[in-house]
Amino acid sequence: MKLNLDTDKIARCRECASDIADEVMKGVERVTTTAIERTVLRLVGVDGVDSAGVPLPNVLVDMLREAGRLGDGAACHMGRAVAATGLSPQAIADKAAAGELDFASFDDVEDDRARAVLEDAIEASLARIEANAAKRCELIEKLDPGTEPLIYVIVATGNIYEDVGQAQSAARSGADIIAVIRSTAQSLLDYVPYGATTEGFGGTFATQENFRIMRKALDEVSLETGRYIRLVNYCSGLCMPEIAAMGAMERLDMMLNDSMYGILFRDINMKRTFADQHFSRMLNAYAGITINTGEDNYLTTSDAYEEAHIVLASQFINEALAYRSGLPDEQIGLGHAFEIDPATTNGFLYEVAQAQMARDIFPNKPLKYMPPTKYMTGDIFKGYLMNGMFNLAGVMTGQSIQLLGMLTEAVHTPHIHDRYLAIRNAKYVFNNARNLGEEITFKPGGIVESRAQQVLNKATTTLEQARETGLMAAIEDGVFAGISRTPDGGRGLDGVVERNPEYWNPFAEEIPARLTRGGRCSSCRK
Amino acid sequence: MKLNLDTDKIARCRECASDIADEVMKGVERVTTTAIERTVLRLVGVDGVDSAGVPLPNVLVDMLREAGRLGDGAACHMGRAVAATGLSPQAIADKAAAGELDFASFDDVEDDRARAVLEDAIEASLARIEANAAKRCELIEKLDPGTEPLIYVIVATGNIYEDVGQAQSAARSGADIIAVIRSTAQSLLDYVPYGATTEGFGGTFATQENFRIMRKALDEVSLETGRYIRLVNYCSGLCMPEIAAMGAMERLDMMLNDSMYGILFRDINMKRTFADQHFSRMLNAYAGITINTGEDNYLTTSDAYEEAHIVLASQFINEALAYRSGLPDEQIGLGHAFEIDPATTNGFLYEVAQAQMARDIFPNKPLKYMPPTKYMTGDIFKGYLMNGMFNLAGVMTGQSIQLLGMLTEAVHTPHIHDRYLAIRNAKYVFNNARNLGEEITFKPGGIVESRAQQVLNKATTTLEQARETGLMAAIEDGVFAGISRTPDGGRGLDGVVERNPEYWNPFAEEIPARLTRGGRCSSCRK
Amino acid sequence: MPKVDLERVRPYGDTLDDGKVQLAFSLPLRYGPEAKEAARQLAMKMGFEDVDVVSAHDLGGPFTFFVVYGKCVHSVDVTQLHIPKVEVEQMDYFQINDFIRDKLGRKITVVAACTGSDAHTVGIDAIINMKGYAGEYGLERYPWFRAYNLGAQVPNETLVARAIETGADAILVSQIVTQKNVHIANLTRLVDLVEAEGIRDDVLLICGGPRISHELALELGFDAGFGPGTLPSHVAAYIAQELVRKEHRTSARLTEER
Amino acid sequence: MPKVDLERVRPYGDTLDDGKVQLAFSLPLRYGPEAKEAARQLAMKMGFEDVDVVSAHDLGGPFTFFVVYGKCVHSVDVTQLHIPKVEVEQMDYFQINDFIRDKLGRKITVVAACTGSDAHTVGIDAIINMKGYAGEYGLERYPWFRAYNLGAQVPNETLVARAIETGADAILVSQIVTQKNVHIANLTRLVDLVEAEGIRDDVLLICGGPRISHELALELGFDAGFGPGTLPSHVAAYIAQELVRKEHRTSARLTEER
Ligand code: B12
Ligand code: B12
Ligand SMILES: Cc1ncc(COP(=O)(O)O)c(C=O)c1O
Ligand SMILES: Cc1ncc(COP(=O)(O)O)c(C=O)c1O
Repeated sequence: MKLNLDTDKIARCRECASDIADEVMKGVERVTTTAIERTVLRLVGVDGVDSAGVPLPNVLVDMLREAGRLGDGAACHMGRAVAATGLSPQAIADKAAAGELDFASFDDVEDDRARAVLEDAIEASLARIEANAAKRCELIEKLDPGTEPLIYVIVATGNIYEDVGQAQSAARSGADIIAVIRSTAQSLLDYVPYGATTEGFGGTFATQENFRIMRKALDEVSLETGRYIRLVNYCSGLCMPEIAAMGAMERLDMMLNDSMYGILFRDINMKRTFADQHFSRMLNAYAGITINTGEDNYLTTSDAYEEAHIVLASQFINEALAYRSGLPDEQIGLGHAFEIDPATTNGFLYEVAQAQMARDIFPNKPLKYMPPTKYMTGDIFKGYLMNGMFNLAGVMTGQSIQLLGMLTEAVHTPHIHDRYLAIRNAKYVFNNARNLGEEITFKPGGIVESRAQQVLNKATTTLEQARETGLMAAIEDGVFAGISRTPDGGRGLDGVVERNPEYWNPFAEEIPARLTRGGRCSSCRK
Repeated sequence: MKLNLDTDKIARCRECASDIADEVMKGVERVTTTAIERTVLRLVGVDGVDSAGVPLPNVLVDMLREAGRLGDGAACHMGRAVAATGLSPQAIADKAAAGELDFASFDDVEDDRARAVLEDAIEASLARIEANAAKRCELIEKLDPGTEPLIYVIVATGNIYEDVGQAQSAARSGADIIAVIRSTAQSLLDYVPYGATTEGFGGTFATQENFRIMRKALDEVSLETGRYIRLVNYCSGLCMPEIAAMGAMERLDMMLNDSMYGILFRDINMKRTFADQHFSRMLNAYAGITINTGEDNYLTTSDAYEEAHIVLASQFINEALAYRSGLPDEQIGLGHAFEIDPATTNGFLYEVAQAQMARDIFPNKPLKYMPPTKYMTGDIFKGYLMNGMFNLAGVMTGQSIQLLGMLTEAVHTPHIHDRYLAIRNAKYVFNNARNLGEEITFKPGGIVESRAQQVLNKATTTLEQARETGLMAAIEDGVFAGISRTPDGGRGLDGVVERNPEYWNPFAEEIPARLTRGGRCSSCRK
Repeated sequence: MPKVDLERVRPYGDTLDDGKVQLAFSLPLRYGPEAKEAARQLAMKMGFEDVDVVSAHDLGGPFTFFVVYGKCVHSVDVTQLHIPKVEVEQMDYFQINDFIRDKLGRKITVVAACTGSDAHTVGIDAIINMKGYAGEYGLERYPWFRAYNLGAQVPNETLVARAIETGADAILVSQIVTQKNVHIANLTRLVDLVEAEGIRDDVLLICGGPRISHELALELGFDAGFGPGTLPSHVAAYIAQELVRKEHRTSARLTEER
Repeated sequence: MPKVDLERVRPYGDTLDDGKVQLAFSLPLRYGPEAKEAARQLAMKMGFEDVDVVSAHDLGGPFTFFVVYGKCVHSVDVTQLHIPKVEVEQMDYFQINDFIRDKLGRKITVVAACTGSDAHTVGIDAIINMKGYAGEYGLERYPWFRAYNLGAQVPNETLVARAIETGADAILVSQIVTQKNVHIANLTRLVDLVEAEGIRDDVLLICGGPRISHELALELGFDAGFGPGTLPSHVAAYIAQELVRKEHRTSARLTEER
């Protein structure tokens, strides 16, 4: 530990977060959601859209929900239908969408049979996910895995084909990780768009076909450059678990996935979010996908110096909840950000304190460090320098994943050379100050140490209070980013459904079991 | 001391440099130069040009040299002429230039009289210089003296009136120090151009009128901004002491003035240089002008990593020679630079080692830190960042004078906004990492410490060898920047004249005496 | 320095009228001398002389990035500039409230939102929320304002409905995301909607955001537009003064009609 | 990605043909809305649409600095580009020496200098000095070259005199300082001098420096020009090959004349 932090305080934070997570899990285990059930359908093989362009998983789940049957789990009804008709899940979906099939007519199929007939589909799906994880391991082993901090850049043209060109260019310039940013409104869509898309705003729609196109392009450029280029998307919003499933099927490597982001920043109902979050993380865990949590968002909305402890508190909560989905340390990419007003005297020292503190408290986690955005202006030169200071803080404090800042942050989504310049910036600073972190120690009781202690103290208080009130009440109280949300407010509450006693989600049963058996290759989890 | 340097080694270096300087001084004390004598004439009141545009000090000194009379000192002959004619020195110069006066005709004036009649002129000149120094003190005391590292930028339009606009803009943006860069060939001119000039290349001619114009402009903006803005020029080349005198008369605050720069980088004869250097530094000392030595130049020609010890060796020599001219610590701005190839792994650590070493070894000197120039390219964005890393090293290691790098270093002399951007860069980094230096310690035996030790060791060896051979031989051996110069080679040797036994230089006599009496106000020497 | 000719103002590097400009752009061409020459020619087409491609970078694949310097031959006649500015006399929090009390004699109602798919609330919050921005209070804090902040990703329809419901004097819209000009489309739709609802004359339509200028706002059919750096008091003063002006116009017309 | 139309290549930001370009420049105008509008108008004159003045900075006094983005309407036809390139087949140190021995059969003499008031020797040293540059030996090291490096601030007269004295095959001039185009004036004077001395046909005239291009060199009357990143072998190969070509031409002419 480089900072002389109070280990008792750290333990206390973990304890609180653990209790908070247990409390959240009680709620999660009582319900399912439309998104979870759509995910189950996708995983047993349902894909495509109906004649109106509505994805079939939506069509089916809406049918079941309207019929008051969703509390059994979609798998249950799909199993019965398969058993009764002998058709494939996809064929059943097609028929149902065409109005040629009524799930009510299969109610007499026995549960055991309904489950048994889906076994192959379930196994195939899990095998595909495992194969992807294994393939990733293989490629990382064969190619260069990259040196930390890994260089992470975003592409966001809105057009998947332009994205490909930009992503390949970035990879050739030295990027290790490519995130395809989503179009502005997608998180509020209660379905996943279908097919290759070319019309997004501020980002490109997350669709399974787009995932496939980009994965292929990055595999190509991985072989060309001899480095495994990781692909990232956003596992958040009203379709959080579906995106997790799509990512698992198309070998994405990382997913933005936070336990509270949707609640706070997208006004998505908290019950919905907690349930979706839990199941999506299971899938991420199983697929060997590293999650990236979204603590940076607290700092773009509130003041980064004042709210630093909220970042830490949230990291503890994200950690506790991630463990409950079976995510190992190496897949929990806790987020934080370099967002203190650049006019702050000794602001750089405070940034270093925060980053080093995160490293000390979460030594085995692939910390994801987010760049300055809020105080970026049209002064691209100063912005470039701020990004350099951020890169310096990253390499000094041993961050794992460095999301590079763009000099044009305040102007537009990145142009092709903005990304190139950002990569040059990071490569220069990382190399030129490679071992600076090991070389220096901080003055005991100095500015850096004191700041970290102060933040830890405040986070402890926050977590203790949240344990007292429960997380939902804490959110309602506006503890996080000053935003207040109510348990029954926000979007997507109508998609939250009480589970029936006979509720069946084969994946939520099978994955945790396999994960604890250590079933999946884990040699290269990073 | 932040780096655990061997104090015996440091003492040994000082000892060697002191011996080296003593040896140099033996040569210096035997000669005078055309430049020194022109300076004396200027100081007793000779100014202006003849009908062909040749400065009168040149006209007179050339006359005396051709007549074989320069070894007496120009003051001697001027004194005789004044005594004999009752005219002012200026009137005598005018007459001599017009061919109406022959110095040979006053040979019978007695030395005592010759000296006595010049007393008023000498006193007036010294008083003017003292008044300037006092005025500087007064202004600094009244206004804000600035916070170290002081921000130093150059103007170099070639046109003194454009320079004024650029300098005032820079001051308003936060510059503390303005240097007016000289036109390319001026250092090789054996006279000082006259009047206001508008046609320089890569810089503006140093003339007394230009000094006056800029001083006035900076005084204006000092009052406007409430900060004392310092003015710098180049006291080097074939007119080194004349420029010192002009600077002293026009209240410049700093002068680039190095003991070996002209020899190595301008191929000026070494005897000439050492003599000129010594006298010019006396004037600087008396005028309260801080010299800036030119060790950065070793690194723009040779490799900055390999030749680091030459910088240190030269700093010791500059220090020893400066002391011999009566310069106090606070006026000895030793130079060094941030010029290691930015592609070097841990290059930033080596830069910090060098800068911290200089600070540790010369704790009371206003170190002048020069920016990256050699590895600057047309990539202005990377250049801007490199300048930021340089600024970080500067504030971290407590440098006194930070000459800001320009993002367009490889393209053109600074445009008005290049300078503005550079100042923003420095202000941001200095403030954002204000106390970083105090906050950290370097690992004992780590990269930074070891590097500093290695440089110190090599410098010790270099200085020991140079003491052995003498400095002239060392220069001939190419010890400094791999450039070899011979004692009788280079420009300006014809201006070196043996002193006669009755040689008289009233200023070289009076100034050291006054300096040791502590005659000059020194409250604000910085 | 020689005097600037205001009818022919040119870029300034280090000498009056030197025309020096820095450019940076990429071309969809593979790195090499051809790409460099293309960059040079392009700069010449823009009206640059002494074009200097000071750096060219291989972006990987068929893309090259350039940094270019040149001397611009164009100039601007600044004696002929027309700058649409929001017409407002600057007032502070207290002056504004007094002004509304004295001149209007009633509270002003505004509804505000970040509309469409845009979720960037920081800008509109800065103007509306109690805590305000850059040391100034937001409109919620003004005793003579009644402000409703509907938040992010609000459909235009919802916004207009709330305006009608509250009898709003002004609608304030924030648009931050501008990729593919989505803000233009969105703002235009709002104007259409307000007109369709027949309330155009009853409300002040105001938009804001980092890429919004007053000129653009006027073009789109808004009453005013506010760009980066806007303070709550700017907006409050404008609304108050404009409503008073409007009342004057209305009573003048009524008098005439009578 | 759609295919690039090589007859109409435009800048590329994130979408083919979006024309996106970044500009930065100052105007000699006091900071304020007028200056900003002037900047915008100027960019429009250069042929930019959707001009966005993303930042404006008060430089103190009557100067404002701008960062501007816009969409360039111009395009370049890259199928029609003509790029003057030094005609040379790349060879390494050994190949060059062998080539001279085999094809020319005598040592090549060159004199080199950084001329006029210019004291930047690093560039010419990189080409000439023993130790060379970027891992390559300089011409002094080549057994089949006899190279005289006269150093810095050499008057054109001295250089030409030394060329005559040594019977040089080539004169190499370095020019680094370019402010107010001092390099152009200086290089032009050298060409005049060489012609006046009547040795123009006897020597290759070669210049180099960071702002020198082959095209510029040809314009000024040189045989070749070398820019940034030049390696000693580039220059050596060119001189060797060009001298051989020259000999061929001469003997061909002589044969003809006979
Ligand atoms: C903070 C931020 C976020 C936060 C928003 C949090 C929140 N609750 O608002 C988070 C992290 C959630 C976010 C997300 C995204 N963002 Co964002 N974000 C920013 C950022 C960093 C700062 C914006 C900001 O808060 N500025 C501070 C405020 C005070 O300034 P302002 O908005 O200009 O407001 C002032 C004036 O304009 C004016 N004003 C503004 N509105 C109004 C309205 C009225 C009526 C009036 C009178 C005045 C007024 O007054 C304000 C005070 O002076 C900018 C980059 C930057 N540095 O500008 C990117 C930026 C705006 N985001 C961008 C994008 C693309 C996104 C995403 C779409 C990315 C993605 N695909 O996931 C998402 C999705 C958001 C969505 N659906 O809209 C782009 C937009 C690109 C473009 N030009 O189209 C930017 C420019 C970053 C980039 N370069 O890519 N973002
Ligand atoms: C090092 C340096 C110095 C050193 C020079 C040491 C020396 N012995 O050369 C010192 C510190 C002494 C110096 C001083 C000055 N410098 Co200076 N200097 C530089 C610097 C930092 C690097 C130049 C360099 O060495 N480049 C590396 C070499 C290898 O590259 P190159 O020269 O381009 O050479 C390559 C090619 O061009 C080509 N090439 C070059 N010549 C030739 C010749 C032939 C025949 C061929 C075939 C090829 C060839 O091959 C080389 C290898 O690839 C540049 C800024 C920069 N980063 O470029 C400023 C720079 C060149 N200097 C500049 C100026 C103004 C000066 C001064 C005039 C400032 C002043 N007023 O005091 C002084 C005076 C010097 C003078 N009288 O000329 C300006 C020139 C501005 C302009 N465009 O006009 C620059 C650009 C800095 C700036 N932005 O202000 N400088
Ligand atoms: C954790 C997390 N999820 C998702 C997103 C993307 O937001 P959305 O897709 O909801 O617009 C972000 C924002 O960058 C985030 O931090
Ligand atoms: C000490 C010193 N003197 C003088 C100069 C200026 O050189 P000159 O005036 O000789 O061209 C420099 C170079 O920057 C320098 O470092």
